[in-house]
Amino acid sequence: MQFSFTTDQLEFAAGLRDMLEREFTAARLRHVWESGDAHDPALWSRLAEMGVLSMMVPEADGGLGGNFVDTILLVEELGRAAVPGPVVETMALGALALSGTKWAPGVVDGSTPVTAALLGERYVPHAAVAPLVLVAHGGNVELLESPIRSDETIGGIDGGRGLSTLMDITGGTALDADLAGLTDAGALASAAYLLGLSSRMLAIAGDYARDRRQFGQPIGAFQAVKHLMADALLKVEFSRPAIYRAAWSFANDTPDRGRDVSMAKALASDGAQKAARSALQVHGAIGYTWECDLQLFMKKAWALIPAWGSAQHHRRRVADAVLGRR
Amino acid sequence: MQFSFTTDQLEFAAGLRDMLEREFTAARLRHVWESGDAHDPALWSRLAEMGVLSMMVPEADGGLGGNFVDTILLVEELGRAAVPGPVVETMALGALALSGTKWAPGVVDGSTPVTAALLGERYVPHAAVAPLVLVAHGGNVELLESPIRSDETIGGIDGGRGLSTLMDITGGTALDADLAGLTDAGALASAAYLLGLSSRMLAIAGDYARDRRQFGQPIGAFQAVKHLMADALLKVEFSRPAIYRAAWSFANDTPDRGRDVSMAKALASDGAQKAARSALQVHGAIGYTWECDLQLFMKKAWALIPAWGSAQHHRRRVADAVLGRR
Amino acid sequence: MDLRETPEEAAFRAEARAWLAANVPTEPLPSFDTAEGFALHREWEAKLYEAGWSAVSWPVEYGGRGLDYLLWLIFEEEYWRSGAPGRVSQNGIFLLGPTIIEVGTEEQKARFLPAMASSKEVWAQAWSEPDAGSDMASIRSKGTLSDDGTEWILNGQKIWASRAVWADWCFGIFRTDPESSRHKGLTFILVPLDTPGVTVRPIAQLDGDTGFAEIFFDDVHVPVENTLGGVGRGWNVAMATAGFERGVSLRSPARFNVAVERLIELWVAIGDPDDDTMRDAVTDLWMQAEGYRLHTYMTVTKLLEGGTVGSESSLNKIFWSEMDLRAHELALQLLGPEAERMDGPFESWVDGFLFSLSGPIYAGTNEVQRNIIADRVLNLPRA
Amino acid sequence: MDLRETPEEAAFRAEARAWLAANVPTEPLPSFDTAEGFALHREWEAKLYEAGWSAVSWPVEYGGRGLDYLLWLIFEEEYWRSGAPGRVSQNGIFLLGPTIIEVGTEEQKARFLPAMASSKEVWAQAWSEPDAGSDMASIRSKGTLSDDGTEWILNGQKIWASRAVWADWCFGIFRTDPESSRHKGLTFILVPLDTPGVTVRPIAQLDGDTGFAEIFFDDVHVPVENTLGGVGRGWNVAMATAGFERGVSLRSPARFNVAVERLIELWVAIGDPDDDTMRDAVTDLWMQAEGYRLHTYMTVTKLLEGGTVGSESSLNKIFWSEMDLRAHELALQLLGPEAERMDGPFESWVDGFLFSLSGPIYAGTNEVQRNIIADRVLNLPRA
Repeated sequence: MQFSFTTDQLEFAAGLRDMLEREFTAARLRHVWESGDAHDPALWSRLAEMGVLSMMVPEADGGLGGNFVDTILLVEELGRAAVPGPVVETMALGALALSGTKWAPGVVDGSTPVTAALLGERYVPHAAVAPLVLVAHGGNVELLESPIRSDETIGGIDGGRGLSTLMDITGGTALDADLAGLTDAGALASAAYLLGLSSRMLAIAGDYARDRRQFGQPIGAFQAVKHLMADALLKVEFSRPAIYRAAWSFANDTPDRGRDVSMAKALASDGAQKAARSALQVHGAIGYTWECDLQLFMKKAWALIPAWGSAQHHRRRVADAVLGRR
Repeated sequence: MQFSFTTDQLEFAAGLRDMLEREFTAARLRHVWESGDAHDPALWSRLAEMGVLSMMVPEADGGLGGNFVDTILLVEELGRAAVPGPVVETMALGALALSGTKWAPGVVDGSTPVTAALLGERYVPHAAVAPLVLVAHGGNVELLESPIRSDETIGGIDGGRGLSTLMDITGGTALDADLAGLTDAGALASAAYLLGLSSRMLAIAGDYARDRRQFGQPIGAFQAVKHLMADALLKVEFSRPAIYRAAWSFANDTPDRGRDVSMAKALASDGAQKAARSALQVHGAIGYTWECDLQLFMKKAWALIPAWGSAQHHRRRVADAVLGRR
Repeated sequence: MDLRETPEEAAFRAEARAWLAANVPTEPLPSFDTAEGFALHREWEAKLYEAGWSAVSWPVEYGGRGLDYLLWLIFEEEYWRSGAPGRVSQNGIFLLGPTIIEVGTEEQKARFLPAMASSKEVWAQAWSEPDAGSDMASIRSKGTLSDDGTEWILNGQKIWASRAVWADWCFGIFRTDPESSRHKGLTFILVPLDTPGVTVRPIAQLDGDTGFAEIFFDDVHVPVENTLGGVGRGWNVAMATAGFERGVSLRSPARFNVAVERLIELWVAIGDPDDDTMRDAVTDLWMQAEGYRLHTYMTVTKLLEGGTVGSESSLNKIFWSEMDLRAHELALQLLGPEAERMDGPFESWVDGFLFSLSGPIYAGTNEVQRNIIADRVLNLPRA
Repeated sequence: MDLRETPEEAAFRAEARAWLAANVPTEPLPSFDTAEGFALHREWEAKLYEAGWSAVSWPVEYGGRGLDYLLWLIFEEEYWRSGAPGRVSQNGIFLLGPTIIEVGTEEQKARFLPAMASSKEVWAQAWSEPDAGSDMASIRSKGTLSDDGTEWILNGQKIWASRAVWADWCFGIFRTDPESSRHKGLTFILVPLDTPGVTVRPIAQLDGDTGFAEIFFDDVHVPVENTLGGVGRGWNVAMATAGFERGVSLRSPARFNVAVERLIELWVAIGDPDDDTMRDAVTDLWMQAEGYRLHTYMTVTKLLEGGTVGSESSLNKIFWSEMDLRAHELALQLLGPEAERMDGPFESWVDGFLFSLSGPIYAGTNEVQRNIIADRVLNLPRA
């Protein structure tokens, strides 16, 4: 029993964090949003180059051959930076579903981002920038190449997700992939991404609380602010081990994988909801503005909280596992 | 539309509060608890003398002929003082069920306290001190005189409720009384009593927070204490109008009586739970002791919160009325 | 206590309902935080005014109907139930108007109230400053009397001024005694936004709309007649306004009753009727909205019987803002991934969610309100 | 990361489980806050000690098994799952013991640890004073060195001393530098409760039991050898103890996992299995207990890999105390009016509810813990 990461895993994640802090500032993120692209191709290449995108791609396909434990901290770091585009879909689902196919190299080199619509979504995120879309058909997984999108523009709350409606999801190529495994991968990667977002939102709120003064002192010196943030931190920090454990259960395909993934996503969603709410309240009116960076992270969280199954959906799945089905 | 009490109603309640503050101190309440009597006959006579017990008894029976609006503030005051014995049962249920019978005068003069076991309760409160017990039989209300109690001592959390098990609930006298009306009366009077208890618990906590010093200032000057108490007050104060409104609905037998009574009891129970929890936390360890008066009020609240239907029971009854039955 | 509607009240309700049914726009207007929407809302308010519904509780001579607050509550119920547009005139009619009626001169009443009621003049509020948010007493914007004593010369900066982008006037407090500090030496002044030296910089909100703005004052001259409630009495006048705002007029109960009804409809339309958890949550919200309605009726009865609304009005503000946020969180929970879309069929819920997030912040953060409750209602010691 | 049990761990678990199954009393013991219950618990602890299960993480020479904390967690899981009695030795074995192991002299280890492990000597804690509760640094109980420098002469009063009514020894901090204030000049001293001048006054709790006491010190002489960790270093020693307490040892996860399992059994026995609201609430609690277990395994792995437990241990204390209270509130909700009875078939839930109410208070109130998290984990400015 050993519940920790290897030095290699930690160092890879730290390296990614350093790169993102230096190169992918909130200003650059804002630019991606305001440009309407919902994607940053240059960053995408950088992530490919570092091996981030190919961590879960088998070595035989030119990837790093890692498992979800190797990957989870990386997704968390991408969440901390609110990296736009289909990172969760490409790194987790694309890597798993396309292994051994001719499309795997495009995941590795960053040339073909992958997105997914496996739950019957009405609006598909990232389909404008991802030439490959995983869809579900009668319980099987198929790949659409160059999907035809509706011309209608769909305004999503998160400027880094670019919603589209697919006009036709038939005619894809059948893949040898497990639908349940992929939806669990989507939920788990979202959970890790949300964990990163939550940490970032609390960090932004902490900076503001140290800086902003009212009544002659920094607002962070007031107990109301201290306790609000402490309670949010509590919720976020107790989701963390559940997310890491789910990565292990996924990597080892344990019988509890579904339960553990659902626990992770439920706690991560609730944690992010609380972190966003608390961070906004600490900011007051300034947090309610477009010009405050906090909004970029809150909106990403609000988009991901219901994605891949809401907290309630996953709570009920845990209930079925723990208490038996109703 | 006029949502206020008359001067007479307010003055009667103020007079009762004055009397209780002077004569029925927490020390006297503690004495009743510690004596094991769960009842204070001298106080009971005093309440009879003031007309408190007979407020809802018709004038024809020698009572004051008031309705539930006339009575609700009185019950609230009895709750504020945590008056022991079957006040709720006698004032609301006894007065209603026994009107026009030979037992009504005993309610008026205080000679025969009344208790009730209308919901199939396993342990009947006050049956040791009340010679008259209202019981339900096949949807009808019957009166047991001098009920036979089990010899077994039952330790209840509230030293002012004296739990017993009745050995035989058959052989009572059928009354011309509406079972649903009586159970609503029990729920509503409990709600008002709980409101009084909640106010008292917050008052006790406020006194302590003004008095107790830590870190060089009264603990009530700390935001953590301020906000804890403000949130509890909020919950209690927004239950208040619902309780008063339910009294009006009861007095006027409106079609919404059941819904309104249930709303009152649900909110009063939740308010008392929160007030008890917050008052205890403000006190810290001292609140956790037998010698601190707070315990007398908290325990009464914990006994009344589930009595006459829990918050959840009543919430579901409101749901049935508002959303339709499931 | 009599909770039945009187014949007079019932007749008034029927009259209001009939007029609204015949006149409320069938399509929702665009947000009043856009140029187009602002103009359309102003038009709607003019129509309301023409029919005498704009400010029913105001005296007749200033454009109202001289009705008591109970009838106002009834009107509000019918108004929100009819699906009528939000009130772009909110700052004026419900906040400043009652203050002018209370402390204004006769000239001020005649000059400002009818134009306010008809929305010929729409008002922005200008309370906060960059360094005076929760700590409002640290206001630094200055008002200096001109040498001839006829004008205020205003300098400084206000922020979070709602409606300021398209409004005509603003009201706020200025430090008119340069030697003063905190709550003293402040004066409540009314300023036309087209006065030379006034610059309005729109601030984009979360949703991109510009519902508030910064206002810069650079040697802005306004007549001393624009002083409301006396020189140096600005704090008291502002607190009276804010007290009334939080206590009764800012958020009349009906909009929450209606929001909960809409939530129930949404649940019936797309939710699982057998889900107890949602059922209990919706029921809790219904009880909260109903509790708030009852609480307001108690407060208004008290006012009508000669009582006053004190610091306990802070309770209201926390209550409705948290209730509103909770209602929208539940709606978003029902909508699931649909809630990600900002411009789809459920737009009003997503917009409403974003707006509800501002509730615990504006009109005094809920943290400040909890302090007020603790200090003035619970009498806890000041820090 | 490897979350499987190693063969060594599995074997240890099986061994513990087998011993407990054979030895745990079949009937629950009376509360250890009664004279009879205290004696019976002491007997039980002696039995545990004889079999080597009393303090498995301690070095072998002091009565432990020298096992790492992972194995200790496994033992705790088996211990609580077996329904074994609560540990009357808690203050000693999990709080003071590890501190002595860390900072004690060899003589102190040999003198105190085996007697503690065997519960020959049961320990009370004596931290708080009437004026030093949340504000523990304002301690006034004094320790004065005797003229010959061989003894401490103690005067003052401690309060909320758990187990003190029947315990043999207590530990606490005393102001040994009369010129000092706050955290300085304090010394950690061990005191036999039968020393002349010590008076223990039991304090009845909510449930009437005397789980804590006041301790009065009236010219109490103890040898200077009873100093733990150095004169004037009392605050640091106490904080190390408290940190370990909150971080790992005070509430190992298993008791909450077991409490949630019992709650599920209660629900199955008397609740409505189709009630989603209760189902969701129970599931939330299950996830909390599981989350706390996982969090502890992460912390312990970190310790085993050479890391330390810092202020983030304050997170634990808030988390488990609120979880425990919530579990008992739900149980009482299931029990309904049955919960009014203190001595009936559901007594353990009612007792447990009352005890759970103390969780957010003892070992540093949750308010103090939130301050610590804010100041030391979130690095917010001090007030």
